[in-house]
Amino acid sequence: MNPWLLAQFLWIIPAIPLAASLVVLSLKSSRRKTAAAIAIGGQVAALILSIAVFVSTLGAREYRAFFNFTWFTAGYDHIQFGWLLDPLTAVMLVMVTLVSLCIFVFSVGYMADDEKFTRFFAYLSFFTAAMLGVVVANSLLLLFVCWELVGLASYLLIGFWIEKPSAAAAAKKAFITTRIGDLGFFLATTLAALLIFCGAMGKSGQFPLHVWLPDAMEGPTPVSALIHAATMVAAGVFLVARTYPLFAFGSVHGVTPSLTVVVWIGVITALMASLVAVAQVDIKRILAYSTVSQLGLMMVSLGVGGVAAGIVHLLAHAFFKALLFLGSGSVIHGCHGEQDIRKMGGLRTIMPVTFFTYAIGMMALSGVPLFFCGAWSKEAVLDATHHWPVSNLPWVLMIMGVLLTAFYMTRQMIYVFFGQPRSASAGAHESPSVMLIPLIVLAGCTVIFSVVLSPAWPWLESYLTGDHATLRWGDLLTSTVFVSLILVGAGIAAAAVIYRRFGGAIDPLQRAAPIVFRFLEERMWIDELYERTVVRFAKILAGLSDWLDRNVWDGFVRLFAAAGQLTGILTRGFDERGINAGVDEATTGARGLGWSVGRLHSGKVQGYLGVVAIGALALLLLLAWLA
Amino acid sequence: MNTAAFVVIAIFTLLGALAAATLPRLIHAALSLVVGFVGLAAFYILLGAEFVGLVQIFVYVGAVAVLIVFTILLTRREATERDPFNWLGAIVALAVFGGLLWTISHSDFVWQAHVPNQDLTVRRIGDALMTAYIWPLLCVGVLLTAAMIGALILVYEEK
Amino acid sequence: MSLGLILIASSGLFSIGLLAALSRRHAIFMLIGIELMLAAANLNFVAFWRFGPPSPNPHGALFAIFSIAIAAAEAAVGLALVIAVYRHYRTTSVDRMTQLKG
Amino acid sequence: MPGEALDQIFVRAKGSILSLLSGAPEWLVQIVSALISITALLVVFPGLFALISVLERKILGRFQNRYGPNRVGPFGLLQPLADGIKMLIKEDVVPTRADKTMHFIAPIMMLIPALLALSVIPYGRNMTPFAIDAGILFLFAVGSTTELAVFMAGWGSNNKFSMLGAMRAIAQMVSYELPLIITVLPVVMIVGSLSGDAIVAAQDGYHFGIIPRWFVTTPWGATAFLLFFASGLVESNRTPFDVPEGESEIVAGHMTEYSGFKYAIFFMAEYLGMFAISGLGVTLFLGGWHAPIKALEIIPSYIWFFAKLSVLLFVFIWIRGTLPRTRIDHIMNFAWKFMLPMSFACVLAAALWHFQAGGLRGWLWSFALIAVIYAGLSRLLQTGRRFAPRTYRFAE
Repeated sequence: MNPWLLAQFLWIIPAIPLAASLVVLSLKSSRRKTAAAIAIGGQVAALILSIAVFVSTLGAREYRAFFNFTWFTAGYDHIQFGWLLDPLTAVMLVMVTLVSLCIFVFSVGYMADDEKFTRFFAYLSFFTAAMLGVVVANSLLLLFVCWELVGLASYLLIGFWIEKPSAAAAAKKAFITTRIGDLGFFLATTLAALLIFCGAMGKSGQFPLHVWLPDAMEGPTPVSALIHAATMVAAGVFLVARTYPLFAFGSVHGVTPSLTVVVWIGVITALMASLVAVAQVDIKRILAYSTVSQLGLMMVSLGVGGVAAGIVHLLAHAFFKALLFLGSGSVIHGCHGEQDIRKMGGLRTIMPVTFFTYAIGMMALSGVPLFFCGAWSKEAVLDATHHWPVSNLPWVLMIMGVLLTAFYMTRQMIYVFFGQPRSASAGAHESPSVMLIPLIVLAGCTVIFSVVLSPAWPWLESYLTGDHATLRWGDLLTSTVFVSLILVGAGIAAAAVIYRRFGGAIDPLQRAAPIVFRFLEERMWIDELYERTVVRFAKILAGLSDWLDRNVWDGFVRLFAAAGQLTGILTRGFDERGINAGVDEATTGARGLGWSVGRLHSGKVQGYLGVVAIGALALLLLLAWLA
Repeated sequence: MNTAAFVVIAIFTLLGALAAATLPRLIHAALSLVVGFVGLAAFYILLGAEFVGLVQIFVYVGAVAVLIVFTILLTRREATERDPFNWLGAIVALAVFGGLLWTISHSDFVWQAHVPNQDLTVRRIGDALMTAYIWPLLCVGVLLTAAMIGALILVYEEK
Repeated sequence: MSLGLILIASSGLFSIGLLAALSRRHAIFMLIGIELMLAAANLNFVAFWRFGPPSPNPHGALFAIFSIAIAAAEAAVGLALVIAVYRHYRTTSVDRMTQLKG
Repeated sequence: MPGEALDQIFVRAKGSILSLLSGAPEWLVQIVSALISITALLVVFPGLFALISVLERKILGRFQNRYGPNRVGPFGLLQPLADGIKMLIKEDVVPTRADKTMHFIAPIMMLIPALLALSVIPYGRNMTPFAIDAGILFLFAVGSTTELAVFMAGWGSNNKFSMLGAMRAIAQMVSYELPLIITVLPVVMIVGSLSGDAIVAAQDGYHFGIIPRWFVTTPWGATAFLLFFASGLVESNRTPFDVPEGESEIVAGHMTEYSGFKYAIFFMAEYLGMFAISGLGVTLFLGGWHAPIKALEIIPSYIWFFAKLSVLLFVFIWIRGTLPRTRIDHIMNFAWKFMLPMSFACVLAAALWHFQAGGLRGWLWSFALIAVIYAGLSRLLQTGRRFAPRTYRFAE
């Protein structure tokens, strides 16, 4: 099919979920089945279309088509909107639609007994629509619009259980933190790369702005899966990839200052997050931090020039992280909403399907080679980082990151699935099939992906970069394979050793090094830090403006009154010297004046109306006087 | 004759309006408002906009006044009590009136002898409404519907 | 009869409306005042149409018609509000409606 | 044409009177001609009122199998005279707690619109007292002011029965004003004018040479006419819609506290309103002063008009003699759930007719449309409780 024609109708893909969400929103909250049917139907349609697009892009190389139209003309500059279709877009489309389809199906089971069921699906569809919009957007402006929509949707979803104060707070936090980033992005639409990266940092929870991501776990688990696996967090990475030329502008063999910044931010994020993840006890928080670290990984890969590698890892990560989140969701569902992994355990036998799928996800995440896509993409990233001319430190640090990842994932596995059932997992049960099928599908994807990703036949990577993939078995044995193999093995082994005979009592690490553990458990006190600095500052600002407000409003009333009183006091002084008693009148008069001016600010409509009339009169006279 | 008619109508209208604004009892005020509106309609007819005048009577006397009266009935308790009068408002209103007078008297355009446009036939209004003003017409239709529904919802009390 | 006279009359009408809107406490009085002011504005429209430059469409008069329609809507909603408020506070004095709390 | 002299006799008379003061200033002539028309109206319609008042009593008497008034004068035709005298000399009672001014003004306010409304109806060829461009609109405009008069009567006499009656009256008048006006719309749409003369002129001629081109002969016209007549019954507070003065419940509604001449004025105003509505109906649907058959056009136009008018008035009386009083909430439901949609249906049908350029196809199309909508409405309004055991609601 003619690519340009195709590009012209690209908008349909985001439009479908949007329409679906609107329809669902207008439904009565009792029409649960209809709502789910419509939303999922929309997803299926979008998925089919995306696959069609993807397939049609397969043949050509350097496939690149876009469609622009002038939204409106302000003075002489036209505001252009448009859609862009290239391998990146196509892949992202398929990924987003597929993953969110799985999530939709999953949440049919997960949200089964929530009274705001329909609205939930409306929000989900809306979110997907916005995300797809980001993917297909051509101009930075449109991208920004969709970007903000994504932010809004995530706000709605995270705060879905708004009656939980923590949820509301988390929603606000996510919204504001990402806003801080988006501010940068918004400037970036006129300015340059680094500011764009601010936006990316916000959405992808990179180091200074990562705090919202773990808190976002207050949302329903499918939401966590959608936001933190597939879509929103990926948006940042996607953004950087999309605007990569801006970053790479004027590069000396692939190194520019901005890219360097990206790299270091990414590295810090990755390492810090994986450190923190070691000490968490909330199943979803662990996953969240792992997400953060993985995103850091992707950023690094982009920064060092391995764009394709980064994107590939993004896709892979999307699948297995969605899998993990849905798995955790299934676990939570099974444990009746319990999220503390210390209370679980022994679920291996109770919920076998969840266990196996989860295990696949875990191995993909921690990068066990050969059959799990995570491994290959991670290889690629590490490889790219290894060849970074600037310094080797990122590579080393990321190696540590990988080690830690393997470690904490194993820890989590042991906590949750092995050992004896503890308080929460005692009465656990396997989830309904409507929740299990998505898990299986995603697990399948994870495994299948490992084929198209393997360095032996780096099909996807070459598809993205636009050249043909060739089968080279030798590449299976790149240097990093062994390294990471060793690392992963080490990590898993360490965790296995440490937690081998763990009985749900105090965490061995904690016993070993309490201070450090506490430090990590408290997430390095970064939130507290912000609490002390940013928020405090904001509060002060608010207080200041409030104060100003009061004084601006009735400042001059007080002034009058004060003046009156002052005169009063003075004149009383005169009086007491027995000069003039009549001055009392003046003071009372002045006080009365102040009081009467104060009357202006009674909350009475008519008073205001009168003031308006007088003002209009004054304007009229002024006009007449000028003429 | 025109000017004489004008003076009569003006006095009629303004007296009605003044009564509407100052009478202590709400019900009397509402009814004298009707007088003012009738006077206004007479104004329109005098100005050759017969249709507008009739619409004025139709809408204001037939609909708005009845609405007001009904509201008075439904809020009976206070409708019968005397309403306080705030003289500050009178001063402001007087000031505004003075300002308007001053500006009108200083504008020479309004005092020139203009040749008046010929009277407005219903057909012309209809043509204008159906061609140049079709969108405003539709919008007003929508607005009225919305207002009606909104008013219903506001006063509806479910048993 | 010249434009000026009519304008004076309409300004008088407007001021009376303002008076009603400013100095009466009863919500319905305010509404009456607003209606009067609107009426004054309409009178101006018609007057300016009458003595203005000739044009194919009688814009002034049409404007008056539209504003009459809108005024009707406004009156309907306003009075509905008055009734609703009265049900809630048992008062129609704009001074005694002091809290937004339902 | 033959009867031309007889037809135009009144017009000629007026012309000759005006010709007396040729040379007088133009405004004087205007005023005089206006005065002439006014006097004519003031002579004819009160007279008609007197006549109808006695005829109604006689007809009702026949309906109820008894003689009507037959003592005063030949066949009791002077009965209204006697009534008038009685009313005049009766004591005029005004309640002490009443709002005197309003109590006084109300009947006048009642009478004026009725008279004004009568002044724009074409009674015959060139016989429209005040031929204004928007006559129909004028009629409705002044007609809509009667509600205020009713309210004044109710509030002024400071009596709960009066108040109740007034509220009922206003409520039903307001609700039936919509169908009344919307049923007029199709005619106005087809004719393309708001003036009575133009509307009558548009109904000149005959289909196939026999059936007169009155709008009532078209499906939409017939429907609109029926709806119009029903709404007219309500507007003039006649049975079966006379709940505002339902003596069995609220003594005499807003007229409870009125006696003597004021009451007479109310009475008269009511009848004049009835005349106005009927006259309007004749003008809009029954071809105004046109003769039903070509041969009968010798008979002067005004006679035709009054003939049709009196037929309508007879139907008014007939209905009063036949139908029982309706319940107020039933009246309201009927207005909003049936009358309004049906009148809109008439508008649609008229539009259809117009775009079919009249003729048989237009006839069929609009008939089909109205039939469909009517069927749909009656199906919708089927509450299903029709034959269910009746539930009585008692006042607490």
